[in-house]
Amino acid sequence: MKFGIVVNEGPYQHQASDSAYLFCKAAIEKGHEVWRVFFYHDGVNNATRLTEPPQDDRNIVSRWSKLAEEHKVDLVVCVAAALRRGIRDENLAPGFRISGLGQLVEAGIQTDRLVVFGD
Amino acid sequence: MKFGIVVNEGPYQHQASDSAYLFCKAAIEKGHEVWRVFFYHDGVNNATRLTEPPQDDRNIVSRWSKLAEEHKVDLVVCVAAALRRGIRDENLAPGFRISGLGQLVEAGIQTDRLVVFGD
Amino acid sequence: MSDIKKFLFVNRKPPYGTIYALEALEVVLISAAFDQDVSLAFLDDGVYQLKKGQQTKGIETKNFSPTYRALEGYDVEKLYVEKESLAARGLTEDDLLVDVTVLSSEEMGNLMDQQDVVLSF
Amino acid sequence: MSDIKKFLFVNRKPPYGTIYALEALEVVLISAAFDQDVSLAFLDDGVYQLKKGQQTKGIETKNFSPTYRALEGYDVEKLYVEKESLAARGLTEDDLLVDVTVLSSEEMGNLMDQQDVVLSF
Amino acid sequence: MLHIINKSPLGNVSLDSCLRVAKSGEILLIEDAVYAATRGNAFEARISEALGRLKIHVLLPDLEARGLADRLMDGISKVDYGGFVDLVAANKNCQSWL
Amino acid sequence: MLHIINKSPLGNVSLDSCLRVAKSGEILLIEDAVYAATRGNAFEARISEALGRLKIHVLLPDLEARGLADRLMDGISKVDYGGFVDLVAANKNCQSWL
Repeated sequence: MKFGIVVNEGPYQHQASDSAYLFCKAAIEKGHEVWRVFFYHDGVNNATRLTEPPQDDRNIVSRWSKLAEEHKVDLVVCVAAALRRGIRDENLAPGFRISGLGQLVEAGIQTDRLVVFGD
Repeated sequence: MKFGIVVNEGPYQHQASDSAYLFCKAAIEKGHEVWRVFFYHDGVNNATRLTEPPQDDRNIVSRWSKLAEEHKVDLVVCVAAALRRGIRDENLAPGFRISGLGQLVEAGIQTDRLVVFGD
Repeated sequence: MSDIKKFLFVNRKPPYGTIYALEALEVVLISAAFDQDVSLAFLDDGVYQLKKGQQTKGIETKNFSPTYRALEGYDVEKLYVEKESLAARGLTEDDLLVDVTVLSSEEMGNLMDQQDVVLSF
Repeated sequence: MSDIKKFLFVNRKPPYGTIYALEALEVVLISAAFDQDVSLAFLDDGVYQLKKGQQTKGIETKNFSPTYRALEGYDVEKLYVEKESLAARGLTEDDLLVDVTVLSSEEMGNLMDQQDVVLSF
Repeated sequence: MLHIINKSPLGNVSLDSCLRVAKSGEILLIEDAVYAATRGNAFEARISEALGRLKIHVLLPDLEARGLADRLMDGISKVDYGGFVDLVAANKNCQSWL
Repeated sequence: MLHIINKSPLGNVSLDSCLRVAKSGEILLIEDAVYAATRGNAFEARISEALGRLKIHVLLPDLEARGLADRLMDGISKVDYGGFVDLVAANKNCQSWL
């Protein structure tokens, strides 16, 4: 089955990004496809390459980058939400791309299920 | 009177930063001193110089920078919270400085009133 | 016609305290360009988004409530409001800045069941 | 001694769903170095922060609950829990991983009144 | 002391908890908490009861933003941001019920 | 359909609203909503009543994280993240009550 995922909150502040990541991992392990993860609202903050969490904590951003690399997951950051919050190409982590809100609607159309994670 | 302010949420997503700013402006207009604004949790995201809100919207980050410049308000970003969320000197807006959590406790000690804005 | 899906945007948060209402509206506007079957649902504090008479000058924030009135021009015409949510807030249809269809809780539940994609913010 | 202020850290949110509990604890630890009169209050879902037996491996997140037990070593010893909040969650003092003083709602209100600085997250 | 509330009473428990704990003092409703100050909402009885022992204020710019300035309950006073500052200054301490 | 809830029922109105609107289908409690699945909490009666018409599941890793795996109410089933995926796949659509 083809899944689309929406992440509405930034890393660390809310569990939304963690839950979304663990859902994606489980879906892939079960043989499903994660067609796109769309980062909206403060979710765009998951895409900054400048985070440096404590050594004993998970690295939420690089975990997403790795998922994109290993499983060809399309990580899309909403451009309008990103501009409001200071995410641009110059601080974008690997595996993410910035694009329009149409990519969210398209995910709704093209996938079998769209699951939203937020606050 | 000497005020200390704490901002726990990032710009745009929550009203916290707006309320804190309008409170500071009103306090200064009334002849009070805003001794320090401490940005904690997602509040550190107020300090990114990379935001670019729509033309017809307020610019929350530059509003803080201007307040710091015109009224010598000390804008302090928590270093631990900032590292988790990707705020560093390289994307820090003018008027903000990154420092330790002790600056928050110090604000509690040195000011007459500490007011917290968050979610 | 197999590409047309039923999209429901569920609004449960009040405006201005958080950005969800505003950014939800931005998605709704974009979705209109995709020729899908789009509906909006307002329940709980989300019904406050449609309150007439919003004046945001004092909080130095843009008043985006006129956009709800513009939705019709984008062929987004199905706006549903839960009756119980209105009543709990002392509001009636006359308080709202657009024409809506008022549904009971059960009807709202049925509407949700019928969708292909439900987006909430 | 005029530099000593009464600081109260109010915890009303559950752990893990958001970072507030963890980052509040980080401020508490720092405050210990400033020789102030520090108290912690737990009410509403904040009492869940002190629940014994937290096992976070399955959510790949650090279990920070042992830190509450370490507070004593930093001379942070005044932990207050509201009785009504515990009861509403089916919890008793035996469920908590540290020794606390249980207060009625009214006593909690009085405790808040007596503070110089109240920090909430 | 001054209790600052910023959440709608019909969405979140903050105001309800504050009313349980605070036996006296002042409350300021800001942001989404201003809905609690409006006539006809389901929380109105709790507010009326609390007005007997607490002074309740509402931040007018937030109430206006939400289109409800003409629905303010009797017994609740309006303040602007300057009045917010005065309330903080006039009380010995303040707490935000986030 | 599958209703996904992530808020504590004693802090936020989400679960209460979902139970008002959803007359049938399935509910999955994740993140801070797992507290709703525990014995002895003030929301227990509402859950018991809902179990007659809705299937309710809880995300076990979230319940374990919060130290409450031994308090699970009867009638609520435990799932891991794989089970979460299965629930989404098995239902025609899903909604997150944020």
